[in-house]
Parts: sequence; structure tokens; C-alpha cells
Amino acid sequence: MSAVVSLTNVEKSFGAVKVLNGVSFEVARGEVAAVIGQSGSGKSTALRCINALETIEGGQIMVCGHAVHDPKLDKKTLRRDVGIVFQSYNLFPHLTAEQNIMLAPTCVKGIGKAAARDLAREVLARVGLEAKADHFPEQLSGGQQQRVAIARSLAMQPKLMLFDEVTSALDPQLTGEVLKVMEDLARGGMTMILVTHEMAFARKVASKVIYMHQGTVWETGPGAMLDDPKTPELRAFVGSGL
Amino acid sequence: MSAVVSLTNVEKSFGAVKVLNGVSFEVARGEVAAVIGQSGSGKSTALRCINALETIEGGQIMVCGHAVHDPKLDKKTLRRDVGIVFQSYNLFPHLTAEQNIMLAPTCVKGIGKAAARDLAREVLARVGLEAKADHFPEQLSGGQQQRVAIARSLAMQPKLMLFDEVTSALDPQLTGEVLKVMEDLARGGMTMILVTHEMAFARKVASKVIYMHQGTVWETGPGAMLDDPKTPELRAFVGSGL
Amino acid sequence: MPTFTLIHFQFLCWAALWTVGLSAIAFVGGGIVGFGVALARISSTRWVRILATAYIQVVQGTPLLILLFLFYFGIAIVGFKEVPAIFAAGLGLTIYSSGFLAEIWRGCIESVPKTQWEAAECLSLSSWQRLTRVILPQAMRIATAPTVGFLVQIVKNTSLASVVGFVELSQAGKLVNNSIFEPFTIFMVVAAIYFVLCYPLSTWSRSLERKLNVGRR
Amino acid sequence: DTLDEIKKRNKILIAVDLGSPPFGMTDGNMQPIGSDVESARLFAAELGVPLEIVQVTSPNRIPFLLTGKADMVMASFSVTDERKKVIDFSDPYGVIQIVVAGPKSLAVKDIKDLVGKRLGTTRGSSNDKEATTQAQGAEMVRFDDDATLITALVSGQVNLMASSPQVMQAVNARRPNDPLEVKLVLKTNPYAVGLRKGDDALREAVNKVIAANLKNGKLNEIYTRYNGTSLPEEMLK
Amino acid sequence: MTYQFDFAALLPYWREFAMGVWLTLQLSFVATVLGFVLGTLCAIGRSDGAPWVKALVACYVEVIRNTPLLVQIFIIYFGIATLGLHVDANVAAVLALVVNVGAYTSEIVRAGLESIHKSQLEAAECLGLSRPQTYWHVIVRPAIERVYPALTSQYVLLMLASSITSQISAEELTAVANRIQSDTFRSFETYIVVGVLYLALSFVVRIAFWLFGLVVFVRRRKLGTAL
Ligand SMILES: Nc1ncnc2c1ncn2[C@@H]1O[C@H](COP(=O)(O)OP(=O)(O)OP(=O)(O)O)[C@@H](O)[C@H]1O
Ligand SMILES: Nc1ncnc2c1ncn2[C@@H]1O[C@H](COP(=O)(O)OP(=O)(O)OP(=O)(O)O)[C@@H](O)[C@H]1O
Ligand SMILES: [Mg+2]
Ligand SMILES: [Mg+2]
Repeated sequence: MSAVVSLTNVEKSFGAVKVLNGVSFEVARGEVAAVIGQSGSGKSTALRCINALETIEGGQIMVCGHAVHDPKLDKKTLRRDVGIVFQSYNLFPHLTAEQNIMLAPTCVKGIGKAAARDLAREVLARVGLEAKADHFPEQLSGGQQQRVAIARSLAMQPKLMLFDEVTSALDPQLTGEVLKVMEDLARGGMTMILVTHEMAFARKVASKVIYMHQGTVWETGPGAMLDDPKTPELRAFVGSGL
Repeated sequence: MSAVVSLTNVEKSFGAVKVLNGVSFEVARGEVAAVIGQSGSGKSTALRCINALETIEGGQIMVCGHAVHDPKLDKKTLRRDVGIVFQSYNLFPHLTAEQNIMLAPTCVKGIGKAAARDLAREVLARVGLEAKADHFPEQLSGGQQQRVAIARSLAMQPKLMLFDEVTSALDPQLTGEVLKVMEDLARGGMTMILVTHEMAFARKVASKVIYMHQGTVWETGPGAMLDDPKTPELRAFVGSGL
Repeated sequence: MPTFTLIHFQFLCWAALWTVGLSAIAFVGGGIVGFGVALARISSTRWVRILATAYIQVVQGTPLLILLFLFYFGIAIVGFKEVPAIFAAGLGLTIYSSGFLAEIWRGCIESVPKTQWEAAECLSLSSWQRLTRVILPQAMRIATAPTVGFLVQIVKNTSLASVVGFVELSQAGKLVNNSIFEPFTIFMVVAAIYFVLCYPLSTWSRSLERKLNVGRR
Repeated sequence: DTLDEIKKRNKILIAVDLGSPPFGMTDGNMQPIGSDVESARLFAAELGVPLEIVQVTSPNRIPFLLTGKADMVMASFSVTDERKKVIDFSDPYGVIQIVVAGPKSLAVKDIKDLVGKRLGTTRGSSNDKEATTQAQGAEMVRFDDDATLITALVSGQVNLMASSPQVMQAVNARRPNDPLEVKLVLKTNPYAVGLRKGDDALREAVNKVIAANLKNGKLNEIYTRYNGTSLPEEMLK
Repeated sequence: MTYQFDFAALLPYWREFAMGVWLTLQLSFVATVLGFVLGTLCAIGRSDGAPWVKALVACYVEVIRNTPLLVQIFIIYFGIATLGLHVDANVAAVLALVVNVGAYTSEIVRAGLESIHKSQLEAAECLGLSRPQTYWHVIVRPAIERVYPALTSQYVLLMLASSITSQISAEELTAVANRIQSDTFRSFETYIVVGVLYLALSFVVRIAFWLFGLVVFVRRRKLGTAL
């Protein structure tokens, strides 16, 4: 099976609220999956479950050969294979861009300082920020911070990248910068799952669109499905989203 | 003279920066004036000067018969006639919606508790929030908070209402709620000055549009002026604003 | 009839050195223990957390005077008679300051947003690495000002070490008073010495706080 | 036992309260002096071991003794039956009167005149107990040490004090223009060395020293030097 | 040497212990109320007073915060007497505690006052509230609500610190303990009992503050925000 990620009937509640109610989907190697849906439909939660940030109550999640639903899961090796980028960047404010990126390779992979620095420069170059290596997060614009966050994940050479509304905190111009980086990644063959509100981007870049509604996957299909929704819910959603 | 507000050559600096550089305009009774302009053009400052939150260095401001430029101005009576609502709501977090509204009538006008409560219910009803009287601000959505803030001003029965970008912190749906309340007020004959970025609203509701640019009034006219700008600056502004 | 002389003043100054020494012991010891307790306080294991909370509650809920007394003589009852006063006073003060420092530092650690823990976790840092490489450097900035502020409390509270026979500044003041009966002069001088010791610390703590707030804005 | 231990470590630890002049106090150079201090030196010399003075205060002298931080206590320690339940006493080596003292201007003829007066004393001392039981109707005001008591009397926070004549003299030394006088003698108490229960060998040794030095007058000489009066005749025999 | 514990020896003194606890509570209560008022006034004075008021308050706060309570107590107790006034020891004790805790309160409350955003003042001003009205309704109340946990801790410390007033003859819990232990010579037992009593008292104080907070800060109660 070439699926890098597969969710089968995943269930998750917060207290009495059932947030994921039998979610199933697959993402194959090199695929770019866009998860869309209304606020509160469980998109972020699904993403966090894939990365074992939340424990699930039912169903199965396989990610790059790791059984994430297994209580004996070794989270550390899972996370070497999976990179995640959040809406709020979550850069470490006390470290420069470069140090932010070097931290995990030196700590986790035991790479030497010099090699890690080279690596950091390289991924910074990929997101177009060579010049900002020595800046602290608060010296960077939102878009630049988000790109550093992406670079930080890339430095661990993950097999799968997760993006959770990485552009919603940004104004249109900064959004453009970040989307460009993501497009490059997609072209480079990276497997990606992204939660997004940018329908245009989803249409253009995603090889698969997953529409979530009330804690389940309501509709899946190629990017073109957005132009021809089958369910009234997706039709309403796409209509309002423009 | 039927002008409720008139500014004549108003000047105001912050330190070395001249923010208002000879601003003049008039607003007549029952008129709804929309002030538009780029960020930093002095819109908020002009509004704050009208309410004597800032002291001016030159020119004259007459508001409901009060000479605001006069250093001997009695601010308290001025503010009985003028209500202001800010972008950031500025509700008092430790008081319920109702208590927020009752505070000024009881403290300033010396109205009894029971009468003030009736008044509060009445203005809450006008903004469609009877049901939320006992909620604290943090229990309300942004749009609801903004409507409570409007109700709080209304409770003092002002002759003039000032609104400073009251919708910019809100998402489109919440914006709709607040704009509806403002439309109702306009229909009810309230004199209003509003700083806004909602061109559509300005077009629809305002009887007068005031375009500010670099600390002066660059163009004034009816709402229709937005469709046919005379100055290249306004043309650029309207073009970008869409 | 003796009066307040330079000899008395010197005596007080020597005693003030002990005040400083005791404070240093209490601070270093309390820092080490307090750090451990702070970590225990935010541990993911329930009973460790409960234990640490209980420890903090007991230490903060008992007057230092009583703590010192119980420690000094408690050690002797357990069988270590030759324990010098400095050790017992140091231990009592250590326990006392660890209770307070643990609580201060816990607050600082918890004020680092949870998303920082998550981000570090997603980079597959171990929990120790998360703590030392990501959380503590951020918490430390917040913690400096209240920690220095608490140092002032320690300096003043060493005055209670007199119950275990320690002659530090306050006790020295009483001794001098016993020989010359001039409480007003003596306690004013004692107060002035404490002020000289504490005021720079207070000022420092406040300037740190200001710097931090500016940084945040 | 303790006597062997003293010999073995070649040092005797004697607890003295340096906050109760003239028994224990410090001189102008902050060196310990007083009748208890000198008596302690005498005892150490007689026992043939060097002396180490352990400074105590009246609230903590018992714990010091009981936990072995001192071998014995010499702190004008009045002998009472209650105290005998917890510690042992040697034979007395001095006496201490419990008196009520006050300024000349205040007329006090007998115990009933104390009613309604503020009577200061040191908390938990035998003075405290004696005054509390005898002077019914007086308002008792208690302090932790003599120095604070004296300061309170001098500054007018109390009208009278229940204390020893020795403390009164210390006050008068500070204020020669308005001297205090003894109004009433409540009791005369012998005081002795405090020892841990069961330290019989040490007590025997101490008793021997006391008997010898009472006879040869050395203890009386020390007492007289600091207290201004001689020990009572019957003790010197 | 093994020490034989005998807590039964303390039983006859339960009435004294109770009296000590009672006086400790009284001292702490009065000092808390007065210290709070003094501290709040000082905080207002320091953040919004005339320059000389600011300087005066700053001086007071610095001196008190950088010298031990014990020394302050002595200076106040004997200082008053030197002026020729006689005050009861309990009054002097309360006075010293008030002066002490007032300084700490003023710093805590000031932090609360400064945390109230300027826009809140403007909103009140625009509604026509007078300055005192603004202070009371919009600044002081929410400020105190915000720093309430810090105030609680400070007043628990105050209760514990009241033990020092035994030195000027206030017959509170520590004084009682010292008297009982020199009566019975049961020092360890006494101090253990007293330690436990103080611990219980500090819980009582915390609970009292918590209940008071529930009553006064309606919002916290309604929203279930922990105090
Ligand atoms: N830690 C949590 N505790 C309790 N409820 C939570 C928690 N996290 C999420 N929820 C709830 O779960 C539901 C789904 O949340 P989720 O964040 O997955 O939605 P989403 O689709 O990402 O929405 P958005 O587009 O707003 O980010 C929401 O109703 C939310 O309130
Ligand atoms: N309190 C102040 N101190 C110094 N400068 C100020 C102050 N308030 C405003 N300014 C400056 O005055 C200029 C005009 O500000 P103003 O807030 O009136 O603009 P605006 O038109 O309301 O802009 P926006 O659309 O961003 O709200 C800006 O350059 C601003 O930086
Ligand atoms: Mg989400
Ligand atoms: Mg503005």
C-alpha cells in the first residue's frame, strides 16, 4: 500500500463533545491533500491526531508505517517522519531563525554544530530567507516567521508535512510568500496535508480535497470537485467561502 | 445654523508630527457623515478632537453649541451630548452588559437603579440583545460586545454619535449585525459621524462622505462621490479599497 | 555608662556578614531544592504533583520561626547532636525559600505558552530537551525579577535565625541593646544596615521587571 | 555519660543567656561577662576542661540542653518543682529575688496597690509566674527578654516591673536622675545549674565544685562583684 | 539520647492555645482591613497623585519593604512611648502590621492599577463619569479583582508574620507557645502543635479570602474563573 497516511474510522471527543465522528481518508506518497470545512468541523483536531498530539478513542491511524493509535507508539520516531506547522508559527522567541532550525537536528539527530548550521542555511535558502538567519522571531514579519517555521520542520527531512491554516494570521501579501514556498514543496514531491481556507490555492495545488463537516469526511475528490460540489453542504460552503 | 458639528481649520500635532493640518467640515442635524481615508490620515484623531479627548492647537470646533476649542469647556456637559464607540469596544470587563449600560446613567445623571435598569433593557432591545443583559463581556461575541458598547452610548441619549472603525475587529457576519444597528440609528434620525473602511456601507447609509488625506479634508460630497472621484488620491483609494 | 560606639557598629557589621552568608546559603540551597519542587509541581505524574503541592502548602503555611526551631532541634532529636547552628539554620532557610521559589518558578514556567511545548514536542525533542532548550530559557527571563525580589525577603528573614542561637544582624542588635540599653539608636542602625543590603536588590529587581515589560511591548 | 563525653572531647559546653544582666551580658567590647559567665569559667577550670560558652535565650535554653547542644545551663535558672519534672538541678550557687520595682513617684505599699497597674515581666520566667499568681488584678505585660522589658519601663509602656533587683540596678545605672526602687519582694529563689535528667555523675562533680567554692568564697566574690550584695549567710556554710 | 514525646502534657493548656489563636486572628483581621485601605490609598496616590505624594509614598514603600518587620515593630512600639503616649501592645502591634502590610499592598495594587488599559479610562471619560467615579468603578475594582490572588498570599504571610508581635508583649499564638513551653519545658511538643495551628490558620485565611472573593467578584463566580 502506497498510502503514507491512512485514517480509518477515527473518533475523538473533548469531554462530552464528539469532535471526530468516524473520520477516514488516505493520502498517498507525493500527494497534496487540502482539508477544508467550516470552523469547528474538526480539521485541526484531525491533523493533531495524525501527529499524536491528541490520543484517539477509536479507529486506526497509520502514518509512514507507524501505528499512531497504538498506545505503545514511539512518538519520537513518528515525529522524525512528520513535520507540522501551525497557524501561530510557534517559533522559539529566545533563539534566532538559524538557532530555531538547528535545535532539533543537533538535539535529536546528534548532528554537529557546523553541519547543522549548513543545513539551516540550506533550508532557509529554500524558503528565501538566507539573509534573515541571525534575526530573532520578533524582528521578522508574520510571513517571514511562518516561513522560518516551515524551514524548521523541513530541516528534519520529514516524509510528511502537515500545515494547519498557516496563512490565516497573515495579510494577503504575506500569504502569497508562504503559499509560494508551499507550492515549491509540492512540486518537489513532498507529501503534504494542509488545512486551508484558501480555496484558490486548494484548487491549484491540491491533488486531493477533503471536505470535513460535523466531524466526518463529507466529500473527497480532486481539486476540481470544488467547482462541482455533490452535496448541498459543500455547495453552501464553497459559495460562502468566495 | 443647523450644523450639529462644525470644524474650522483644526490643527493638531503629536510632538513634531502634524496630524491634523487645517481640517474643516460640517455635519448637520440628522446627517450621517462617513469619514474615510488611508491609515494615518488623521481620521481617529479628528473624531477624538470632536469629543475633547485631544486638545487642539488651532482652529475651532463647535459641537451641539459647545465650543470645544475653548480651554474653559465643560467636558462633562459636552459628553452628555456626544456618544462615542471605539473599535476595541472598551466595555468594562467586571460588569454585565446591563451594568455596563446602567453605570453612566446612575453615576452621571443620578437616575435610580430601577429606572436605569429599565433604560438598559430598552437600549439593549434596540440593539437586539435583550437576552444577553446578564452576560459579562467575555461571554459575548465581538459583534455582541460592540452592540453593547453602542447601547451603552445610546443610554445617555446623546445628540451626536461618533463611531471609530467599529467593525474592523469583527468578521463579516458579526460586522453585518453591527452595521444593521447603525443603519437603524441612522433611520431613526440620529446625527452620526463614522470612521469606516466599509465603502459599501458608506455608500448606502452616509448622506455625506468626507475623504481625509494627509491631515486635511481632501474631498467631500454625497455617497455617490465614491463612484466618481474628482481627485486622483481618492480614485486610488477607492480603487484599492475594493 | 557605655554608649553606642564604633566597636558596637563594627560588631553589627560583622553580624551583617553572617546575614549575607546565611542569605547566600538559603538562596543557593533553596534554589536547588526549589527548582526540583517546581518541576515536581508541573510533573505529569499525579502523586508527584500532589506531593509537591503539599510540600509548598506546608512550607508556606508555617512561620519561619517555627520551621527553624523544629529543624534545629529536630535534627538533634533524630540523633545528630554535633550539627552546627549554621547547618541547621541553613537547612531551615533552604526549606523555607525552596517552598516560595518553587511556587514563583512554577508560575513562570507555566506562563510560557503551551504551544511552545507542543512545537518542541513536534520536533521530537525529549521532555528534558523541551524543558532545558525551549521552556526554561523563556521562563528564566520572566523569573529573574520576582526571584531577585524574593531574595530581599530572605535577607530580612535571616533575622529569625536567632532562635537557633545564631548571631546575625538582628540578634547582634539585641545583644548590643542588652549591654547599652539604647533600643532606638540601635534598631535604627540595624534597620539602616538592612536597608543598605536590601535596597539595591529591590531596585535591581524593579529595573529587571521594567526591562522585561519593555521587551514584551 | 556526659561527664565522660566532656573529658573525651576536652571541652565543656555551658549555655549562658547573655540577655539577662548582670548574670549574663556583654561588655563594651562585646565580650561576654556577668556572674554566670564568670561562674561558668570557674566551674570549667575546676573540672579541668576548656570552656565553650553557648549563647542561649530564655525561650530556647531548655531545647539546647535537652538536645545535647549544651552540657549544662547556667542562666540564673530558678529551681521549681515543675522544672524538676523535665530536667535536674545541681545544688544552688546563687539566689535571685523576685521584686516589684517602680519609680519613686508611684506609691505602692502592698500587693493590693498593684491593681489596675501595668506590670511588666519577662515571659515564662519565674518572675512571670510569681507575679501572675500574687498580683491579681494587675495588668500583666510580658516581653521576651530583660532588655525589652527595661526599655518598656523606661519609655513608659509599663508602670512597674516584676523582676530581680539586679535588673533594677541595671536600669538605674542608665537613668540616675529618676531611680527605681524596690516596692515589694515577692519571693527569694535559689538558682542552680540545669542538667539533663540522669546525668548524675556530672551533677555530683558540679555539686562538689559548688560546695568547695561556696566555702572558699570564690562564688560569693563573683556574686558580690556583679550584684552588689553578698550571698545569704546560710548558703556560705 | 532519645527524646520522649509527651503531647498529653499540653492538654491542660488548650484554653491558652485557643486564646492565642483568637488573638492572632483578631490582629490579622484588623491589620488586613486597615492595611488594605492604607495600601490602596497609597497605590492610588503613587500612580495618580501630586509629585510630593508620589515621592512620599515611594519613600514609605521602599523603607518598609527593605527592613525587617521585627525592627519596625520595635521602632513603632518604643517610638510611640517616647512621644509620651501609652498605647496597648495590641494596638502597637496592629499599627506596625498595618504600616508593614500597607507597603506591600500598595505595590500589589499598583501593579493592578497599571494593568488597567488606558482605553478603559477614556471610555469612562466619554460617558461623562467624574474622576472619583472612574477610579472607583472602572479602575480600582477591576484592578483589585485582577491582583486578588497576590493579595491573598500577602495576607496569609501577614498572619504568619504576626507571630513577631509577641516580642512587644502581644499575647498571640507564639507568645502563648513561649509561655507554655517555659512552664512545661515541653518545647518540641509545643512548637509542633503551634506549627500545626499556624498551618490550619493559613488555610482558614485562604478559605476566608476565597469566600469573600466569591461574594465580591460576581464575574469570577459566574464565569467559574479560579481565584
Ligand atoms: N482542547 C480542546 N478542548 C475542548 N474542545 C476542543 C479542544 N480543541 C478543540 N475543541 C473543540 O473541537 C471542535 C473542533 O475543533 P477544531 O479545532 O478541530 O476545528 P477546526 O475545524 O480546526 O476549526 P477552525 O477552522 O476554527 O480552526 C470545536 O468545537 C472546538 O471547540
Ligand atoms: N497618541 C499619539 N501619539 C503620537 N502619535 C499619534 C498618536 N495618536 C496618533 N498618532 C499619529 O497620528 C497619525 C494619525 O493617526 P490616526 O489614528 O488619527 O489615523 P487614522 O486615520 O485613524 O488611521 P487608522 O485608519 O490606522 O486608524 C498617525 O501617524 C499616528 O501615528
Ligand atoms: Mg483549526
Ligand atoms: Mg484610526
